[in-house]
Amino acid sequence: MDIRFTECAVRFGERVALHPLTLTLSERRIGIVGLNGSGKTTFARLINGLVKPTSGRVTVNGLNTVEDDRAVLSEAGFIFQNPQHQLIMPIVAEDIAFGLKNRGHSREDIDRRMQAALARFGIEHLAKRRVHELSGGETQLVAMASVVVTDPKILILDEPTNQLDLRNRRRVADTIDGLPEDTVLITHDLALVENVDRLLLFHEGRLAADGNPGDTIRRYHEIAGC
Amino acid sequence: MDIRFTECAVRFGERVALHPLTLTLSERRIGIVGLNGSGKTTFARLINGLVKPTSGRVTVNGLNTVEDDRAVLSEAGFIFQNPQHQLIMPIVAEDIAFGLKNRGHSREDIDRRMQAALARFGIEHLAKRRVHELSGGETQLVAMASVVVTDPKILILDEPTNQLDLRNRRRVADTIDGLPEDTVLITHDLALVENVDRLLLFHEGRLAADGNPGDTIRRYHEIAGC
Amino acid sequence: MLTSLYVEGNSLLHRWPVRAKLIALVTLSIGLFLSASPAVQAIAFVVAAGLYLSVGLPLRDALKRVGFVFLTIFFLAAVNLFLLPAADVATLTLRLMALVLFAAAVTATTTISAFMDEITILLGPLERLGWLRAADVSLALGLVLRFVPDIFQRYQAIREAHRARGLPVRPLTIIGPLIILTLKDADTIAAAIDARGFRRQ
Amino acid sequence: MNTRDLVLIALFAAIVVVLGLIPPITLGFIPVPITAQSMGVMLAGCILGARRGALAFLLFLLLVAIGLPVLSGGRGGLAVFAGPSGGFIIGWVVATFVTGLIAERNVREGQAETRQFIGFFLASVLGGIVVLYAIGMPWVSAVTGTPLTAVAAGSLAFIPGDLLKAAIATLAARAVYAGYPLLPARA
Ligand SMILES: Nc1ncnc2c1ncn2[C@@H]1O[C@H](COP(=O)(O)OP(=O)(O)OP(=O)(O)O)[C@@H](O)[C@H]1O
Ligand SMILES: Nc1ncnc2c1ncn2[C@@H]1O[C@H](COP(=O)(O)OP(=O)(O)OP(=O)(O)O)[C@@H](O)[C@H]1O
Ligand SMILES: O=C(O)CCCC[C@@H]1SC[C@@H]2NC(=O)N[C@@H]21
Ligand SMILES: [Mg+2]
Ligand SMILES: [Mg+2]
Repeated sequence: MDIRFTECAVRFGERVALHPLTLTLSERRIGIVGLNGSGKTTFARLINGLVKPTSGRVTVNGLNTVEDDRAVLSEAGFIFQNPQHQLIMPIVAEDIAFGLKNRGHSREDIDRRMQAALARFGIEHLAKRRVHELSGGETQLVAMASVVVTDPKILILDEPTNQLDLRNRRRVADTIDGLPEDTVLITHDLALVENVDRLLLFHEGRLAADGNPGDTIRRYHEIAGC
Repeated sequence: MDIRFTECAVRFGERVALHPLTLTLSERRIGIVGLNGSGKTTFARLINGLVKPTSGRVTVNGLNTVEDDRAVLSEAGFIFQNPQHQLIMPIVAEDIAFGLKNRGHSREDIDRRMQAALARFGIEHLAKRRVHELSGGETQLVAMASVVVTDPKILILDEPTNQLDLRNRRRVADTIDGLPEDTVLITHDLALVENVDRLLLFHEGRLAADGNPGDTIRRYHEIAGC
Repeated sequence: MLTSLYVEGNSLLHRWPVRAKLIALVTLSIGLFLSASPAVQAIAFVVAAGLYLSVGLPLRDALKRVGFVFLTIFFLAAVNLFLLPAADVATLTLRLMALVLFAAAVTATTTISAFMDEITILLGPLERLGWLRAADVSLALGLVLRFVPDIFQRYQAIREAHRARGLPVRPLTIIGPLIILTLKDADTIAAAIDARGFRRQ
Repeated sequence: MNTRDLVLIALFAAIVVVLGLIPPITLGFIPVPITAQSMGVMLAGCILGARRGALAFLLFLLLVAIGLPVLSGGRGGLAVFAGPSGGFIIGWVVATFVTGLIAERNVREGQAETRQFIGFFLASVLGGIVVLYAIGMPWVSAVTGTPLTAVAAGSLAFIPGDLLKAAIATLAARAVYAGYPLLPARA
């Protein structure tokens, strides 16, 4: 991947969520950690243009997130902090087809891609289930399937293992490890980012550490005071 | 505490959430772990009568959760898996005072108890804030304050550290450790239950292990397969 | 919870196209309101009842679906007997029952997606004027079906929280948090829709 | 209309569906039930404003029309529009719009709390009662043939309930306005 932030800052009203930042991300697996409210989600949303920079600019594989916003959206898929809000159609299969429909794919093409996405996450048996009846772990997997089905090159995952038990957490973590896409992974579960290629630490809207996981995690413990 | 389950079972329609169970809890700190959907929340809700046994009975400090349900509710306070559902009034102070008002306390008494509860959790500065603008960690602490303010003898906490960062998790964990009340703590974060007096493991609606934390956690890893 | 009132089957009305059914319904309402003859209304009533009973609903369910409206219609008929000539009351009552039965028959023989296709066509002119997008309407519809169970669960959770905290369960203290929590989700849901490239801002 | 507006409209329609799970009360002497859903009219107008509120109810009517049992008591389908309460149901859209207009013009941030209460209550009563009845009652009279005066007399039975709904909607709308303001300001 090739993501460039140039003097990029974000403000919500009075509140500064992200101070000006210049940074290039090119590693295959990026991790992000930091305290609640430190700006992780804001930073990640900048990447696929869901948040627009108040000043400065962001480019993803050469595309500007403001000017080429539609192209950026298909370049970078986003799995939300609360994935149950991300599933917007009542039935799993409908939800997975949702992103394809408006891109004008043929019905057969939609079916083929949907089956492939379900198979990738081992959730073929969930296709006909109602979205609101899924368990936490199932919701996570369906959310991932419904995003990868549109073939993004980069996947951004915002705290994908919340509320999951030991087994589901393992399963989701393994799935993420095996993803062929480049990934940006935000998490409070440090075990998930022990092996990323590069780990960023945010603190009060600033980049407080950036480098190999060991060093960044040490710095995080210092900041958290424990 | 003195909580007794006698041949207690719970069914939701066809679905058995808890198989018949006989058990006495008297330790000060009880932990509960288990996979998603294994019956942890159902078990905990039996204790304060939010779920009624389909068969069998539950008593809390001698009170039956069906016949004396109001008395049981003031005996055992419950902090929900989603604490934001638990905060009912728009402003923090109003919410904490709400439970007392309804019990007919005088205004001075309400003020005094509220200040004490805020101080106990170190959240005096939040008193005037809007409830739904709180961060995840703040919501947890306010929910605890609004429950302990009515002086329950037993506190039941259902996954109190979800979505929290390292610091808030530490803070909530320390707060729980320091609680003078007896506690029943459900969690997926095994570090939180390493030191409880007794750890229960649920699996598919049955008690699968019950004893000291070390043994129960080992068994949990076996069941989870990792 | 939100299963459609459509009934699986292959009756005459099942085979009619949606548009024909809707046009028939509109024509019937206008026609019956223009006619003052009890005989015409009676014929319409018999035909509508026949169509409704042929859609394949067990009699009990069929009666249950229209029971409430019929009850109110009979009650009004009884009141009207004191106020109007009997022949007029017969006309009014038969007309109303005929319309209700025919409408119920259309509902029972038309799937949601058939309705949606028709609505998309009907919205065509408005779409060309740039007033709205038909795709938005079906998206909104899907969102309602998707989120009703979530909102209901939240409603129950808030009720339970009242009980757990020993608070009286009052509509006001439930509706406030329910609406705020629900509408707060709108931001995330909208972001998720945009993220999947469904529509431009 | 941006995506967020669309989602707000859909979520509010869903809230009205949930209000329909509260069972309706049927009075013998008027063929229209007492239902919690008409409180949705006041809430939608006061919280979302005229345009989005009315669209939320339009969407709700669409759900009814295509045969989903979303009216209180599990009713729905085209038959309802043909029945006596059809006018009230269609009137919900207009009533929400009017409620919203009045709320938008009378409630602003920074006003005293009492003024906001008065604004929301006024909007709820004028839109959710006056305008709604003005559409619903003639319809009952037209389809059933019962003289309008008799219908009006019968409809008095709704007044206490509807005033209570207006009061609840006022308090709830004000709580939402304080906590999560969405109402567009309009001079
Ligand atoms: N849409 C918004 N409007 C106003 N403030 C916002 C908005 N989104 C985020 N913020 C604020 O910006 C800051 C950074 O928020 P962000 O969501 O990026 O934090 P985070 O690091 O993801 O935290 P968490 O670990 O709790 O998810 C916070 O103070 C938050 O309150
Ligand atoms: N109100 C209910 N109606 C129907 N089924 C229910 C209800 N509450 C729980 N269940 C079912 O009972 C089983 C046990 O649920 P419970 O909430 O106790 O699990 P849990 O161990 O707390 O899971 P988690 O870790 O995901 O919170 C699950 O299969 C769940 O789907
Ligand atoms: O059939 C329905 O469910 C719709 C009935 C419309 C009810 C109207 S709305 C105004 C008035 N107030 C009530 O409580 N009921 C009527
Ligand atoms: Mg975040
Ligand atoms: Mg649980």
